[in-house]
Amino acid sequence: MIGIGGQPLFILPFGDIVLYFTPFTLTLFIFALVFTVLVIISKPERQIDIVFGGDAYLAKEISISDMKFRRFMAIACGLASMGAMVTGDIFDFALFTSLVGICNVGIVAAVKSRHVQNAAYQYGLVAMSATVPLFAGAAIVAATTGTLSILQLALPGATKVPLLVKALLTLGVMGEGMAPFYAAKAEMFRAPGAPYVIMCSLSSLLIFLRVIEVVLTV
Amino acid sequence: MWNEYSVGLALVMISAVIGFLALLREQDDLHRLLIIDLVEIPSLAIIALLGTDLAEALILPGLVVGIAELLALSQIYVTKEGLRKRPVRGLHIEVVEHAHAPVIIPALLVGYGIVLSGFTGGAVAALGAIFFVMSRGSTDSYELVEMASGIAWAAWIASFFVFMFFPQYWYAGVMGAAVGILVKVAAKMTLVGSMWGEAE
Amino acid sequence: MIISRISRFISNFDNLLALFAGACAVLAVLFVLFLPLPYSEDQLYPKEIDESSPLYPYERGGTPFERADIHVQYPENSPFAGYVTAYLTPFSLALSRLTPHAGTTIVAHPGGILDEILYNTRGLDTVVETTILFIAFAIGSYLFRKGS
Amino acid sequence: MNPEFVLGLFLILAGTVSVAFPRRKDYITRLINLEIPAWGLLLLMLSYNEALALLTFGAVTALTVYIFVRVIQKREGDA
Repeated sequence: MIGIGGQPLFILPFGDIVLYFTPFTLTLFIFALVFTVLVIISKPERQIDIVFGGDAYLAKEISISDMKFRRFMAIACGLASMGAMVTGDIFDFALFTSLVGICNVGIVAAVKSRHVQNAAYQYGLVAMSATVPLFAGAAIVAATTGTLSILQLALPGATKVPLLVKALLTLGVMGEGMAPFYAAKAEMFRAPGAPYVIMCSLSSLLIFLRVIEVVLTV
Repeated sequence: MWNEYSVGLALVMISAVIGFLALLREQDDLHRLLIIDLVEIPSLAIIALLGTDLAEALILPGLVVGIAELLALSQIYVTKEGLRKRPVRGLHIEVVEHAHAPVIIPALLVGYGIVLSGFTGGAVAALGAIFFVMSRGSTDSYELVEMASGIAWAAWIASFFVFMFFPQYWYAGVMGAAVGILVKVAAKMTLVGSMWGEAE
Repeated sequence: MIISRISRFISNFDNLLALFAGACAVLAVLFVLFLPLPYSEDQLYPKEIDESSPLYPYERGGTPFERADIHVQYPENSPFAGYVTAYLTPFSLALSRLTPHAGTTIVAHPGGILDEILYNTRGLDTVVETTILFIAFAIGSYLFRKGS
Repeated sequence: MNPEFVLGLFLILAGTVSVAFPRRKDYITRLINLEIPAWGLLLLMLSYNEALALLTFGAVTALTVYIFVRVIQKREGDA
């Protein structure tokens, strides 16, 4: 297989679903792994509001269970991005991507502020409607080529996937990875707990890079 | 080249377009959730058009993903709108009011679900359990249900590894996976019933 | 300026769903215009229908504890594929002798082609899918219990 | 193309229109109209002999109705 990712370094088969590590996907995998480890060991930051024109400041109260839940979601999000980086099957990739989406919803939804929860809800709606192009694209790939395995699709003699189906897959991943649009709002970063919110942006970036590789390969 | 597949794909895609156009114009948040539930149907139909056994194996995950996200989003909606404290009345269906029906219907559904086992059995059994819980009011065995679901998940993962690394013991794998998935899906879905009354 | 108007529209997250739905609608219209797509005849897990079998519509051949022949992507990765498809539990064996109309119930019972695909050859799909279920219900039950 | 296939596709299309642009725009109307495309999908699955997917879809649709009825009751109910 000569694609954008290079030759597979090694292959981990799980039945029909084959995980493969090319230099490209291995790099992304290690990136996600390192960040997940960072999330596990780091302590969440405390936010301090300083009142202008006076000496008063107040630390925001964050309950322990809140932080535990968000850390759990961030770790799950890291694991999901690791899986999405190395999977060699289109439908499995779609499932991992929607797992990233729902984890991002979870990271944001645990915050008590109503404004943040509204953002989480709107993002959840986008993530849910993004499963439509994602799963539809995967099913049409299976129908037109007769296989779902990326390694088979990358072979020189294989039937090529139609361009619009690639566009469907990309649009689906864009919907699932839309979290940074919401996180870019200042309100989102007012939500306490910095390392976990960064996980949203990182996982979206990773699944974007990966879907570009998939679309150029098949 | 207009074979059956292309004709089906065209009509289903047109209905997806109609659904997305409605989503584009909608402003109310709960209406949006309802319309997204609508556009999931064309996506499942596109998978169904594949027509092989693989199609069926792809529909089941697609279905479960849809209902899982729906439950999470509906709870976020309730929390964000501040509707948590509002009471939910029971189902005022006359059949439910009488004493015997709530026992017989769930018993039938749960029994048939256990016979089916696997994904399908989990969904059918959960339907029975929810019907029972809702007609009886809320339960307090919430933690117990969650624990059962966790243990079932572990059993299912164990059988996955049996299939992958010790395929000669496939028989144990089938049994473990079928029971694990049944209990897991049924337990998770039963939580829908437990949430019904918003126990105080 | 047009750019600042666009950025103001995007920065309001009530509009992002409308934006995404519009993109999906446009892409679906394009898809319909480019339609007739070839349907590959060489499919994985094809089905043949045998209406006389008690396992109709799921008869895929094979007898219990013998291998049935199914078309998987990588036969070398699942050496025991085909055994699950052919297996019938004692209960479903009795049911298949009793009536020819309970094929769906029989195949949903452990064993059968769907268990072969969902647990064996494409088991990782089911792992991810149950994890999605788990995460979504964790969010739901966390929010449900937080206030009480 | 057997009759189930044609009827299923027609019901999906008609049901989508009826949910997307209902005559009375409230939650209950939309929820009830959602059953029409669901029936279309069931017929489509039937025409491809996908009986297990059909059974699971039926059960999951019933669960969806429970979830929606709960939210709508909370939304419409008095404080």
